[in-house]
Amino acid sequence: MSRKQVKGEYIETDTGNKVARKAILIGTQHIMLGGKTVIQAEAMIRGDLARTAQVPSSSGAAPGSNTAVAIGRYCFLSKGCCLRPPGRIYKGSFTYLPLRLGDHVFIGEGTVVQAATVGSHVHIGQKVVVGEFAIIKDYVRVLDGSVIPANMVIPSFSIVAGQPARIVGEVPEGGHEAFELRELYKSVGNNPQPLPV
Amino acid sequence: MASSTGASLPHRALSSLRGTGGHAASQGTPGSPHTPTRPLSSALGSPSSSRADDDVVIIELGSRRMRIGFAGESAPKRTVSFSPEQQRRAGDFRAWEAGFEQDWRKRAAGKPCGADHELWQLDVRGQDLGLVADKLERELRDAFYKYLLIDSRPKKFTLVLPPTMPLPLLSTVLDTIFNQFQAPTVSLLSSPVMATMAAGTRSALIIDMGWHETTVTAVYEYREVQSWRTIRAGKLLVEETYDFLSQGIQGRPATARTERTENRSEKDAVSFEECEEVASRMLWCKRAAKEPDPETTEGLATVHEHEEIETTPPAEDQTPMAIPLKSCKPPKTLKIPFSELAEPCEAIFFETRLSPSCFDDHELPVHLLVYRALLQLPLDVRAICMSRIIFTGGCSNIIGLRGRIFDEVLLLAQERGWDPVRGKGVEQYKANPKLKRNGGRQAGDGPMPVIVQQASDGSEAEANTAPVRAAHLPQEPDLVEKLIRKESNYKPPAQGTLRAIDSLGAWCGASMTTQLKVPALATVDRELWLQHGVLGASRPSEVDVKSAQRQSMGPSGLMRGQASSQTNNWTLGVWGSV
Amino acid sequence: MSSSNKRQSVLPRMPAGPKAPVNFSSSITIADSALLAGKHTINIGSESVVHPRARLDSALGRITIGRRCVVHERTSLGAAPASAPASDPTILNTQGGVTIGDYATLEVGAVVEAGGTVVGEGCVVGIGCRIGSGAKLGKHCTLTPLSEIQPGEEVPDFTVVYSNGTRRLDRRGITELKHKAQARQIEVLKRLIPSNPTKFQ
Amino acid sequence: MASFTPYTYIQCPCHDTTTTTTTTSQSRPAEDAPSPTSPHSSDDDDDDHNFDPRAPRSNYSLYPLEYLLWCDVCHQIRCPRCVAEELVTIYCPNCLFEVASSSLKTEGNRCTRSCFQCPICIGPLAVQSLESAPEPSLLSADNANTATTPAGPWILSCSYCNWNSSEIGVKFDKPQGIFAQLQKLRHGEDSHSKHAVGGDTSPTKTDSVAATMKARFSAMRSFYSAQNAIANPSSGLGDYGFSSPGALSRIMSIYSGNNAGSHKQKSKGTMTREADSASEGFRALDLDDSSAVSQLRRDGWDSTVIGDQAKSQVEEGARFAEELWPIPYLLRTKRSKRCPVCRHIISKPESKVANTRFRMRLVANTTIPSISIKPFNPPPALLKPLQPVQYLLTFRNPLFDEVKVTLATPATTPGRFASRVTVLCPQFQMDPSTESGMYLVDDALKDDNKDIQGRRRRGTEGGTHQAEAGKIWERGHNWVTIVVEVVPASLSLEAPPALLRKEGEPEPDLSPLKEDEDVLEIPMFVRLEWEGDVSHDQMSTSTGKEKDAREKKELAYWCTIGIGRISQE
Repeated sequence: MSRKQVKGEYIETDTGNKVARKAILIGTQHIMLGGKTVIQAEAMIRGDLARTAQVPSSSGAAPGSNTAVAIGRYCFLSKGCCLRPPGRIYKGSFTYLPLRLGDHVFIGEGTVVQAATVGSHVHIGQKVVVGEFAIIKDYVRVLDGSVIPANMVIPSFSIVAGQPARIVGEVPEGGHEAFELRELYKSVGNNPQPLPV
Repeated sequence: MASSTGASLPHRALSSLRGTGGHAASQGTPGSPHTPTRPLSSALGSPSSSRADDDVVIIELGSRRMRIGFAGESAPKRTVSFSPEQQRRAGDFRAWEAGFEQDWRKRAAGKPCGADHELWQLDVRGQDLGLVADKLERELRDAFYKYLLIDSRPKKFTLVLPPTMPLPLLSTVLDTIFNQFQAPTVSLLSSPVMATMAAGTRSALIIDMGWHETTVTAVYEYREVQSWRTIRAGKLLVEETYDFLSQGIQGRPATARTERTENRSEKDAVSFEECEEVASRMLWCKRAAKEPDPETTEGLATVHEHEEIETTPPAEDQTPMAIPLKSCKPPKTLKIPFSELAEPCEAIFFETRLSPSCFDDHELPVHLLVYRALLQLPLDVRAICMSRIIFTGGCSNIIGLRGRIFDEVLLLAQERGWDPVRGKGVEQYKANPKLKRNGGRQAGDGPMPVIVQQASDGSEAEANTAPVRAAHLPQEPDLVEKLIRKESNYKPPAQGTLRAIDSLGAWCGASMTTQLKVPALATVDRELWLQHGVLGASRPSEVDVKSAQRQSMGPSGLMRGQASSQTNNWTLGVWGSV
Repeated sequence: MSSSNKRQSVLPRMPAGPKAPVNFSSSITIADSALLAGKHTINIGSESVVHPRARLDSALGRITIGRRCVVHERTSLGAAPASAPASDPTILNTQGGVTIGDYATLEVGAVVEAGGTVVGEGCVVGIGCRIGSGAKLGKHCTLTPLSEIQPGEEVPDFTVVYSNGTRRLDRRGITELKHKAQARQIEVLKRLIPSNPTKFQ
Repeated sequence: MASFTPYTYIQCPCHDTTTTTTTTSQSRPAEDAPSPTSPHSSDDDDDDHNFDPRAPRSNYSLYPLEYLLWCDVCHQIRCPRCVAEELVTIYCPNCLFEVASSSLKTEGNRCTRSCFQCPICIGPLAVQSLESAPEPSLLSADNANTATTPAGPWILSCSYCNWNSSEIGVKFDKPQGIFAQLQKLRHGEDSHSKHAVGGDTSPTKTDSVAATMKARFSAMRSFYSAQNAIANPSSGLGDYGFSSPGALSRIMSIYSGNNAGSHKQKSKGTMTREADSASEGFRALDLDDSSAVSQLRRDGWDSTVIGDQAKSQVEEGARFAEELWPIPYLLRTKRSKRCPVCRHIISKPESKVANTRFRMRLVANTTIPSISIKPFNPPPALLKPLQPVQYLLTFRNPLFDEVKVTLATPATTPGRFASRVTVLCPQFQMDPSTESGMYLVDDALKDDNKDIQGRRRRGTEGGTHQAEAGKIWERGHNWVTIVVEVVPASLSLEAPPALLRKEGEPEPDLSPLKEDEDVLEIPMFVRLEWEGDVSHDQMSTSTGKEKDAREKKELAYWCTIGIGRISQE
């Protein structure tokens, strides 16, 4: 890793992903990045926990490809967060199922995500735990330190917090633009642009 | 399980009509087929807005709690308990931040204990009524959009209010509802009457153990006859619990509180929230020191059965109960003997240490207050009320409290009878052999003594007292009585014995009343209120008379009109007297 | 797809000093990138699984992991007690290591401090939990994510710690089923995680 | 605590009397109608109108910018308090099924399928078969169709706190329609049931009030209406003492026995009684709590219900943990919002539950400039009392028109601890935005470059580059940065220095520091003036139909700016 240090801390791919060299991607063949996604140092993705049992695509698997973690565009994985596919007993045998992130998903520092799906325009704060097979819809804000229990469904425009997490508020009409991560994407990388004032 | 499913077939059929299963029932909808109220309401309700009529919103308002729901439903949809967290700015989610619990001291700083948890203080002086309005509005909005799921189209409202509600507050509440929620009309009902209604009776003695005060209200034929108060209620209890706990934290035993109250210097040993939590969860109430002899009572048939089962009576039980406290620093788990957990109630509600003579009028122990209330009631009103005692209010949920109060009152009644005159003179008088018969009567059958001077103040009840007073003479056959007994519908009313009955609560009473289209005590009309709101608040009778007349023009108004005009004089007596 | 899957995940730097003495059952699965350190012995019972980046530090005492345990990534066993001076943890008087009972699961990022700390059989230590030095978890306890157990605390069997420390009893009585499920999960993990015990021996 | 993020709250004019606008006079919301004051009048009362963000009432009128809406027609800010809402869609937040608004009446405000919350921890409950392992990971999120798992009996179980419904002895014989089954268990044969049935169909329960309330209610209601029918049917509840003719005639019939015979019909009609049997909802109060006492002794603290648990229950009155029932999910709504004055829709979401788009969404931050706050030089965690600090306020103009901004702040912040505030440049122009809401990426880049230059310049000249009064600090293509200087007050609780106190201020109370009293908040009155297109609406009185006309527009409001915490020594 030392040999590449000269080229800055991020690897920038042709699809615009910015992956920190210190990021820990395991089983990369099972990880899909939509592009323009930032993965900061110490962020961990457990691609190796891929599906073993063959499940009908009804459970949301893209036919054929055995993707463990699929990430959309303009996602931001902060330092030390961890993405791992959820696992469960299915038809008598244990299997992991894919974890899917939409676009413009922010994941805070030290957060662990084991959800089934996370929609688009979702902000997950720091030190959050998203339980297995949770489903987070679009435009959801998860406040710091929340624990989203397994199997919880969070509808759109919710603000959730607490241990266990509950819906504590609604995202106001004027708050939608705040989920955009384009600016944030530009603000990191090997030649970062400062955030606009 | 099996039985319930088997028996539930008709219910299934019903639910199948409604698509998904048995909520029709679950929400106690007026539409459930068996109730004849449907045709009734449609007959009375204005044809156009029949659905709007069903949607009358019922609000029971207290200083700590607010119950909100629809008329005709068996339970409120939303019970609000006011708390400081609801007073934050929009978009302020600090309550969910880590470590929020810990620094409660900053939040509590510089405020009277629990002030943030109250909608109002009874003492309106120097109170920001605007703030009350704001709190109320926010809670109502929240309830409407999150719980009742109604939008901001105008709705009729029914307010259930304690009789002790100060007028400025009443006007504030009405202002809020009319201005913020465009209510066409707001009907006012008094909570004791509604509690009576919800017990299935027409008269009762309501013992409302609330937050600021414990009020005892005699209701006769759906009208408040008289009301008594004492400050021995929730607030005192929580403060007492605070002392109780802070003692425990400092390791000292729960000593007599006379000494304890001195060192209430530091106000932040335990948080108010936790005090209340402990008060509602762990406190209980001892039995009366000496048991009343059961046969004189009805409601108490089962009182004594558990004695044998228990190894040691709870009062002597010293086994320590663990109470984990988080808000004190460092967090610690108190071990308090079970028996001591009864102390706060003992101290607050009964205060058996002190002699009855040394209490001020506003701080009478509850049992004395109840007894005195009964004593001051007109004879027949008492006879009816004493066998219809209803406990309401948060504190009445404390384990054993209701039974204790009842027993204490019973004891008082047994040893004193219903003779307001006490002391040596009476003793000698009773001792006097010439008056043996009379005296024996007085001492003996408590409920029905002669009390001439009492009957004088029995207002409309005056008439009925005649036959009762005749009780001492040989009974002569009463045509009317016979005739009444012929009635198919007739059941002899229980009276003369102390009996506690159970009420569904003021909110349910109001829900029923409104659905049955019973005219409210007063119905305030929007237009009128907006015109002379303030004036109305200051001299309510005017506004209400007007509104009543306006009402009478509306559909089904005749009854309403006459009713409220009839009721005005005494209804507003309740709030007017404040 | 991006170059990110061409690159290999960097291996963590091995801690300085000699390898920790280990005593592995033949049937365990331990990821290549797990971190083992310390001078005391590290025992791992049969069929247990140690995920990547799990950190086992026996500096303060031996670490014993029972049968069919799952130690997820980023867990830290035998961590220096938070109260201990970072400079030299060993001077802390709480000697002793960590004992993990059979069928226990340590979720992502859980921390078990050294100092005679015991995690009972069948316990589930949730994500990001911290178990203080010398604390003792009874059998089949459940710590919901982000819970904390104070040092030296004793937690009775079947306790559930939830919502910032509130506690209750687990009345499900399904330990057998949980064990079965655990076994199934381990079967799968065996296949998924390339095991490399020799590296540590 | 130490980390403090600056914030801006805006007070909706619906609560403030100094709302000013020129387009239409009827721009005030229906509630507490403020007299519309002309800009001039508001001009001069800007300063002496002191709005205190710390006053407890302000919490109810202050909103972050994103919470505010905008009525194009009235040309006025609309806050959640001053909009009229209408239900668009009702759905269950758990299964996301839509509920017809018509069925609200019959089915209530909660999900009637199988969506429940845990009574212990309010986490979501999942249906699962008692045989299969209640291992949380066994269940997919939509539990209704886990057809693969073995047959019942079924229970609700919480994957978070491991509670399950068998703890209160509740099991189901089929995995669907849990709500109905639970209702049956809880309320017996609901409305049809007699009181007794309601009691004993829930075997585990003591015959508690909560368990039988519904049954009693309907029993009593039918009793009353029956009595009602017996009584003279014309007047609703004529004989319940409310309307006294009934009562009167009853008394008559009692005390004049002979002619009661003739009035047989009447007297019979008016003869009503009280409920006195369980079948009529009547119940004598069981005063014997000794069972509860002994339970309290036996099980102690942990067996009792936590306050929050009791509050989240559907029915009140639970005291011990086994009296807690699963909580059916509250339904949630999508709502459209109207301006209360002109009735125009200002926000309308798509009706489909899954669809997150809006048909109409007029938000205030497309009109009102956003204000972002940065300290001049990287600040200490806490502000030092009585040490001047400079802050950079950046206003970003979302409008397509050039906007003239006028700021006014009281010289000292209101409240017990008066900090001194100076806006170095209270008046400035903002260039138009090239595009509303989000601006183009390259634009942003341009900005950024500008910023960089700006910063570099600042960097080079360092302290020498002073903020001068009346001068804009920095400007971008649609934003302007100005400098505000504050002198934090000292939080010492002895009376503050006389010069920092305003005249006529009451003697300071020396009560301990209240929550957030150490936060330095600047109340700021903002007035915007710009030339805009005539708002094309029928109701606008003055400038009516003619298109592409420009008109002078003005908007003024109070906002409060949280700068930072003042250190307490």
